[in-house]
Amino acid sequence: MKIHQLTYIAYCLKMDIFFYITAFVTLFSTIMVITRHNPVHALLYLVISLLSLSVIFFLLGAPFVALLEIIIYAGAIMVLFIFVIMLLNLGKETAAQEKAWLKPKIWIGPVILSTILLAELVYLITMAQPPSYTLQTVDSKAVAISLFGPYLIGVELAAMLLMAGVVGTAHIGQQKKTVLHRFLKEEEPS
Amino acid sequence: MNAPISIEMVMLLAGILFILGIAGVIIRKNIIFMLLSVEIMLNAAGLAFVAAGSRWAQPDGQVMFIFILTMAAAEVSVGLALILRIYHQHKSLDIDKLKEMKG
Amino acid sequence: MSGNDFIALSPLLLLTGSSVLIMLLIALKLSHRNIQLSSLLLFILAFFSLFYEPDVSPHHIEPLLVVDRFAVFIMGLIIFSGLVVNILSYIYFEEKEEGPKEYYVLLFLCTLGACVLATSKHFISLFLGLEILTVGLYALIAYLKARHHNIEAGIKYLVLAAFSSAFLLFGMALIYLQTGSMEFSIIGRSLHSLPSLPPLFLTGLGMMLVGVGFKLAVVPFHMWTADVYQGAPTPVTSFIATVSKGGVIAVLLRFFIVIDGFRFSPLMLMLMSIAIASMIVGNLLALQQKNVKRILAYSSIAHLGYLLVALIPGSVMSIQAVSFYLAAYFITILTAFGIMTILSTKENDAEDIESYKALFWKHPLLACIFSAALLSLAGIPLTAGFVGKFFILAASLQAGFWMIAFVLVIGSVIGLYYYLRIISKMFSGRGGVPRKEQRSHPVFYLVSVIVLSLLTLFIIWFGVYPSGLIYFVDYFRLNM
Amino acid sequence: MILTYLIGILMGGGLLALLLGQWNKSLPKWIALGTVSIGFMLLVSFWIDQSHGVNIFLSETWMAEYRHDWIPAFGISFHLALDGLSLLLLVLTFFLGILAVLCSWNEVKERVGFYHFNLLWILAGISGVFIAMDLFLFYFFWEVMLIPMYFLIGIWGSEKREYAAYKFFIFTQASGLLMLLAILGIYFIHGSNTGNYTFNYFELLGTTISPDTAFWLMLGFMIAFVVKLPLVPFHSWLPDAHSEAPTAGSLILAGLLLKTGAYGILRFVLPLFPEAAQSVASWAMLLGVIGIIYGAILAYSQTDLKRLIAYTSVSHMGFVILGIFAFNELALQGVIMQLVTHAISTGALFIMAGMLKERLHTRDVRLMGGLWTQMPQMGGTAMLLAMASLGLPGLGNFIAEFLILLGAFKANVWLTVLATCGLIFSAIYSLWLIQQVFLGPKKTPDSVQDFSWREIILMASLILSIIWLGLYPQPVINTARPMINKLEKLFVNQSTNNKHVNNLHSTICIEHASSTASFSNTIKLV
Amino acid sequence: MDYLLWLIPAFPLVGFIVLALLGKHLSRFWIAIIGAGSVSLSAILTFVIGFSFLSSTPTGGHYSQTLWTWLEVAAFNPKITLYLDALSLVFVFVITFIGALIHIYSVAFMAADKDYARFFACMNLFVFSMLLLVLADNLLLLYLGWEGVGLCSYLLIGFWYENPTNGYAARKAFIITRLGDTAMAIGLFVIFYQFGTLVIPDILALAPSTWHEGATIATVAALLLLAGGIGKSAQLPLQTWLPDAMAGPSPVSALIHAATMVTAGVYLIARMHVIFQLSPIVQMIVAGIGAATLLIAGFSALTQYDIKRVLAYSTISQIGYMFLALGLGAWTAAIFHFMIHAFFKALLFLAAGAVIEALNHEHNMFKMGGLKNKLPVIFWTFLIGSASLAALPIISAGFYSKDQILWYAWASEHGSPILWLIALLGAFITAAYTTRMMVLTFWGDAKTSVGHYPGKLMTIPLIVLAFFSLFAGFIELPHNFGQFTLFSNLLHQVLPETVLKAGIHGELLFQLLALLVTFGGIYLAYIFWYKQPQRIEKLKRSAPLMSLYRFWFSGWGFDQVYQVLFVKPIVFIANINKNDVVDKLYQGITTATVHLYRLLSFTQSGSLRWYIIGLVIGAILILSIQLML
Repeated sequence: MKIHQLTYIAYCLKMDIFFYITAFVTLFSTIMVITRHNPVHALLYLVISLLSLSVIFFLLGAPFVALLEIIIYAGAIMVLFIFVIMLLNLGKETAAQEKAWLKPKIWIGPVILSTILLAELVYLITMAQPPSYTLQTVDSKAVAISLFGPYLIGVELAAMLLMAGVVGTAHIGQQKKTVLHRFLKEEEPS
Repeated sequence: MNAPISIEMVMLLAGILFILGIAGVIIRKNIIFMLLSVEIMLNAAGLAFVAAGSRWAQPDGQVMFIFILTMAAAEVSVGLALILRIYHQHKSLDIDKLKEMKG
Repeated sequence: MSGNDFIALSPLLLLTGSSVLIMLLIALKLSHRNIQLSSLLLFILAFFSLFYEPDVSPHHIEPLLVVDRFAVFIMGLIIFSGLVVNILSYIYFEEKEEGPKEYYVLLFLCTLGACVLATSKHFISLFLGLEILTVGLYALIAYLKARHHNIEAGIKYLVLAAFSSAFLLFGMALIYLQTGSMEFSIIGRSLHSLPSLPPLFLTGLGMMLVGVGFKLAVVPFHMWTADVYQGAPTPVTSFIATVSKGGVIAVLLRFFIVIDGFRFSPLMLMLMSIAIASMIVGNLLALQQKNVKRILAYSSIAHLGYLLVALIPGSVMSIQAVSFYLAAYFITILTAFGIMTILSTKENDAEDIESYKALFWKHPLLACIFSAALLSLAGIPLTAGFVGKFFILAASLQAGFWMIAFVLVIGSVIGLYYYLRIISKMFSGRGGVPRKEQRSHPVFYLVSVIVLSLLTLFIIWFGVYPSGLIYFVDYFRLNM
Repeated sequence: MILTYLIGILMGGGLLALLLGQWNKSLPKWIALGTVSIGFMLLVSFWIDQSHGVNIFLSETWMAEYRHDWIPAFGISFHLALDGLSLLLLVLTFFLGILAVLCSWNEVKERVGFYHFNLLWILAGISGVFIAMDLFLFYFFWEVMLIPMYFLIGIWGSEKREYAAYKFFIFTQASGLLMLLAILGIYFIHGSNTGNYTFNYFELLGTTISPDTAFWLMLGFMIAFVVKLPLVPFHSWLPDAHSEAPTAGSLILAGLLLKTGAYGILRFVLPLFPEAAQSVASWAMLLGVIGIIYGAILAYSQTDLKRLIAYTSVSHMGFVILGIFAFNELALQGVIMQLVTHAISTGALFIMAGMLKERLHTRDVRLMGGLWTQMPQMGGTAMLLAMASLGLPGLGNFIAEFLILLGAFKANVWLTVLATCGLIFSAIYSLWLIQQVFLGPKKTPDSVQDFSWREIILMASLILSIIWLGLYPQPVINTARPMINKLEKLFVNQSTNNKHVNNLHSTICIEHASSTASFSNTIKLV
Repeated sequence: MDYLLWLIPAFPLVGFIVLALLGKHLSRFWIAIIGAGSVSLSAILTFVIGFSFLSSTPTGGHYSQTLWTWLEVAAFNPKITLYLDALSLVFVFVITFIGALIHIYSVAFMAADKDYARFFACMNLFVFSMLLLVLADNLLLLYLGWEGVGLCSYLLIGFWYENPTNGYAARKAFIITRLGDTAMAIGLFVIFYQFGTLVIPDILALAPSTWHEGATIATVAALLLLAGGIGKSAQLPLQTWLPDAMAGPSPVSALIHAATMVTAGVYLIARMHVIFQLSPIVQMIVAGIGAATLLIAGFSALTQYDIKRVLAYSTISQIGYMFLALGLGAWTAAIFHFMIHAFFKALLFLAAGAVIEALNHEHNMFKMGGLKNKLPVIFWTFLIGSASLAALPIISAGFYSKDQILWYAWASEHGSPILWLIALLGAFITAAYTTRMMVLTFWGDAKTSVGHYPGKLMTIPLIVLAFFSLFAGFIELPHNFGQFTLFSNLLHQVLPETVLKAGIHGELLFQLLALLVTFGGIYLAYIFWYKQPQRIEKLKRSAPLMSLYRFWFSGWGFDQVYQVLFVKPIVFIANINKNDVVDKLYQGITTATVHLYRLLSFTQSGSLRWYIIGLVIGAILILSIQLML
């Protein structure tokens, strides 16, 4: 219900202006993400970026995805990052390291490259001129039907994907006290 | 329900986000930032999918987004595990120090 | 999903089930040997399940998958490679410090991913298959996590793979935006009426090529190859070199065939330049390389270039050529890495070229097997590689692509040099009599050697009398 | 069937030698000797049968044929056939094969089994090349002979063996691949013309190809053959390979491998692309002449005995090219004689170089000298071989070179004159070689043994062959004649409007005509 | 008798084979028997066949015997056919007879040599080849003999192979003659394509009907053949090898480099005279070459101090006379001079060899002297030979042969006063250097003691040859001496008569002039080198004369010129190109590839950032391709 209300409000408030504002926030916070020296700051900007993106998803008529964006991306994945940053106590050192690193001399090349790519991409996208159309909300029901209808196998495969992730993470994350051969260290079970 | 947002604008936004992600990957030194930037890129791709899906009024775009999300999660988890490993081995997350293999 | 669907999907299901089963077995704390043996059994099972595929007409499991003869062929190759890698892995991991059990789970998952790629006819299954394969590989590459090289290779692969996946996804999104569907056939149909490609589609395809190109390790997306090959444990390297490439090539071929992309000259121009660059750069990079794994990595760049050459004409013969070459390449590369695996010691993989010095005098059989594999890679007659290369040349000349064929020849000649370098290293030096080494795992050693000898026999058989394989390849051809 | 037996015997013998070599060191030699001798005897009796039973002079060109499907999907068959040219070269192959086994009798002490395996497989490959009548099969054998040769040089060669082996392999392989392209080209052209996709030589013979395409395809074939031959400037692999290879390797390289190039041109380039071959004839002849002189000059400056001999091969093979592209019976017969006699004489020189190396442990001629005193037999033999190499009449090489020059004179006067000057250079290097090694003051302090009985037999057989070929070459000429005649017929039509007639030649003709005219005038006046 | 023809060359061939194969197992006695015996048998057989030939001239004027068809390709079917006509008979006689004498002489002369068997083997092979050369019925077989004698000459010049100078001389001889041979081979090609055959009688029969006189092609063919003759016969400009060829044993010089091989050119031209007649220009050239050579070599002979070199230059000079005669169309005169020259020059060489051996291998004439009494037999025979060489009138055979040539130089239709003057001057010089050699060697004070006296085996051949040097001239007497023309009658079966200019008389006057000149030369030499040697010392003090002396001594600087023009450039090119410039090209390709490899592997820096940049660049490139299309 609430979602519908929100979109409605947005509609009333001249949707395109709303979109542009959100887009600006997204871009701004993304730029901040890639320019901040402190990882935590960057991460927070990323959360902002993700949140504003979820607003755009709303505007595009995809409320289910918008929520997933907040819950999983901004919620779960970012938390993972924060967790690692905290775990490794990456703070000032990293910030200093990044600060020393991020000089115009360093970033000018990549920026030029990115700009070229951007220009090409923009040109190619705008050149396309897709026909005008109407945005329609595709609600969670439709998504769910499609997920558990035709794309059921996909969901199962996604499960295997996650399993691969889990097994891999478990193996790599597993701590061992020694790197010696396990036969030689029989008394210390791994 | 009509929405006057131009699809081009959305795609442009996705494109710019994507490029920002690329720029982030290239210019950052810390591997965590690189991963973050990759997430931005994936997000941009997701945005593009959602936009395309809504352009055709199909759920497929969103379905794809969900799968992207899955993949991102799996990838981030393995990636972070690797980052921990690297930190243990090198006491640093400087990607430029990982140059043992070359030539 | 009907019963038929189940039968059609039985290899995939078996692979999925196997991974879960192995997990359970690990939980039961079975020994490495038992897990290895059971996984071997499961691989064999999966392989034989292919024989029960309904072989009449393509079986579509809408909208994601299709099981046709070509898919069966590619799956066969993939599962076979998984099987061989599985056999070879035992000694390798038994000697290493790491607990090898999860390895088998990941192996099954990666094989599954590749099989999904081989059967996919939809962007979603493509993406999922690719990611299952990739995510599994992250962990496999970094499997010996205490070693710096493994971890370095892992993170490099991870960042790059995610990066390229983003490209792939963005490209897919653009195509989806243009065509309104993610299924190959519908995309093809929507393009059917168009004389030239719409720019959005082309852009999308270009970005997809970046992603696919990365996976195939073709120039200019090749730079990770050598580092990852070197860093990964040798069995995993052989897995990357075969399974992950094979699956991607299969889906690429299917995609191009279904959308009939061969009509569009910009696309072909892109592929052609990639192929040419790959053949030349790959071979040149390997020229004076000292590390055998890196040599094979660079050579794989070139070989993927050759495969693209075969693919470009898009004719019946080119599909046959791709299949044939893939088969030959799989067998050959498995043999080569198999030797490397066998020769690896507890501390080091046998990757320095110096460690092959006088191998012929120490282990004549292994040296001969390795020579056969290298000669096959170089495309010398009497080996499968030669017939494969011949097939490719035939396919490309049939369509009149003289230029590319010529570059292929140049590339092969440069390639000869480094293959010969390894071979002459093996024959150089006047080592003493072969000494009997005490093998810690005689049975598995024997089995490995037998498997490699069999593979060598295949290499020579297909090189001398390729009719059987040609017939086979033709039978399992992708229908246009 | 005899054809498959021949190849089968060699391959089987090779495997047997490899396997039994594990147990016994001297067994492989005997197996190899037995195998090659059996093959040789089979072949010689076949030859005698042919020349007696069937009238070899005018009969059917093809004496034996065997055909079996191999890769039907491509129209590839296992197709062997034998005509006079092939027969001669096969006999040569087995003859030199026996000598190769004999001359490595004591030289090879390591990995005897593998050595003889390689030796026999090289011979098998070469035999295959000489009788394969399917282009794919031909290419297959073409490559098959390379790998064992590579091993032979790379394992049992001398100091720089690896470099030499690489160079040899890469040169031949690169050019071979270009030939493969050309083979595929003609395959598809023939296929699309007729709908019959086949690699069968006989069916491809009549393929109509547009001149431009034909030119490029012919170049593809040519490059493989002239590298093997070798023609300057593609010769640079040869000195290294020859000088680093073990004696038997050098013998086979010089005696047989080089011949495959010439064989290829005669068998494939000329019949498949007669017009295109005609169009490059003068250039090829020019290169041949350059090769004659360039090789000779290089030979003169060498200090490494085997390198010197190797460069003489370059020089002699220049004659082959010159003769082939003269397109007439005289020259072509000369070419075939040159193939046979060069194989024998240069092979003998290499064997001798090997013997010297065994005795003196060096190939540097500056360290030799005055060996005649200690080894008069070897000195005399060397003298005879040097004389053969410089084309002394009465020895086989003279017949070959004279016929080639005589034939080439008809095609191109000035080039032939230049080529004839090559005879002077060949005298210079041959005599220089003899002077450095056998004459002059004695430089080797330790006493060296003259020929042993095994070596006498080896050398005697070679020398007798050379003298036989010099005094009565008719059997060889007769055997090759049907094939040569067929080849010549291809070019008869073109020779009437031959544009390559040289100025002098035309003046000769005009003079001739006018002199006859004036002669008849005088008769009338009388 | 023609069926026995093959035996003439067969004897020496068998001798060669036996000696070559079994030489080291045979005793010296048997070697001598086989070596000298085989040639002697040939000589006897030659007498028998020659007698039968002379007594009843066979039909067609020749014997011929076909042994087998050498080879048969298309129209080219040379046969191994022996062909004996009057011309060949003269040569065969000279070869076998003088050959046998020299072999017998060698039995003693070479007795101390360690390579006894090899010497006789080579000599036998030489005789065989030479016989083949003159008996060949076709040019290819002739070429076989031609090259064969070259080989034997090489082998025998370098007989004492330990000394590198000998080897050098041998190679020089072979290679320079090979130059001519090559031209001759080309000549054979031309002839083959003109006549479709290489059979000599056929060619001679066809030539006049195929070519008109003065035809370019005839000139070309004749020139090429002439080049072959020049090389073999050591005529200008290829004469330089012969003086060096004296490095071989004296019997070799006598047989090969005086009597037989070097006159092969004369034989060739005489044999192919029809072709030369068809090209008057070439005939002029032949005469010119002969004239020039005889002078040049004569002056050089005047300055030598090595006795064998004097004889060598004199040989060149005398062959110059023969060429002159050939050029004049005086075919029989040339052949006559050949035969006489063979006798006296073989005699001189053998005698010189005996002297040298007697003086323990002393070659320098200025260190000889006073041998007149010590070695009487040698002295007298040498004197006879010298008289013949100097053409001492009436009593020496040389007078008759040379006088004929002098006369034809004036009187023949091709003759001219210049040629005559040159020939006369040549006669003067000949007399001078002969006398010089004579007086230096046999008169004056003994400077070296005699260490070795020649035995009977050596002196008997000398005496026989001396006999012939004295009396052989009587078979052909000048017009005013009774016109006894046994020799030219015989040869006119084969060779045409010399055409004289109309209205030429006064042969006697010319003979007297020649007589005067000869005595003048003898007197001059007698004064300078015997009576008043201080005069020559005085002359030597003048710088221009001294440099002229050196110039002559070095054989008119030909060697030096060739060294600079041909030898050095070729050796230089060969040496700088020792490592094959073409190979550098391929090395260049290799190096370029390796550099490319370095460049590319530089991109494999191991830096993840760089890899990503690579990926991005790839993407940019791909999108750019699309933008462009």
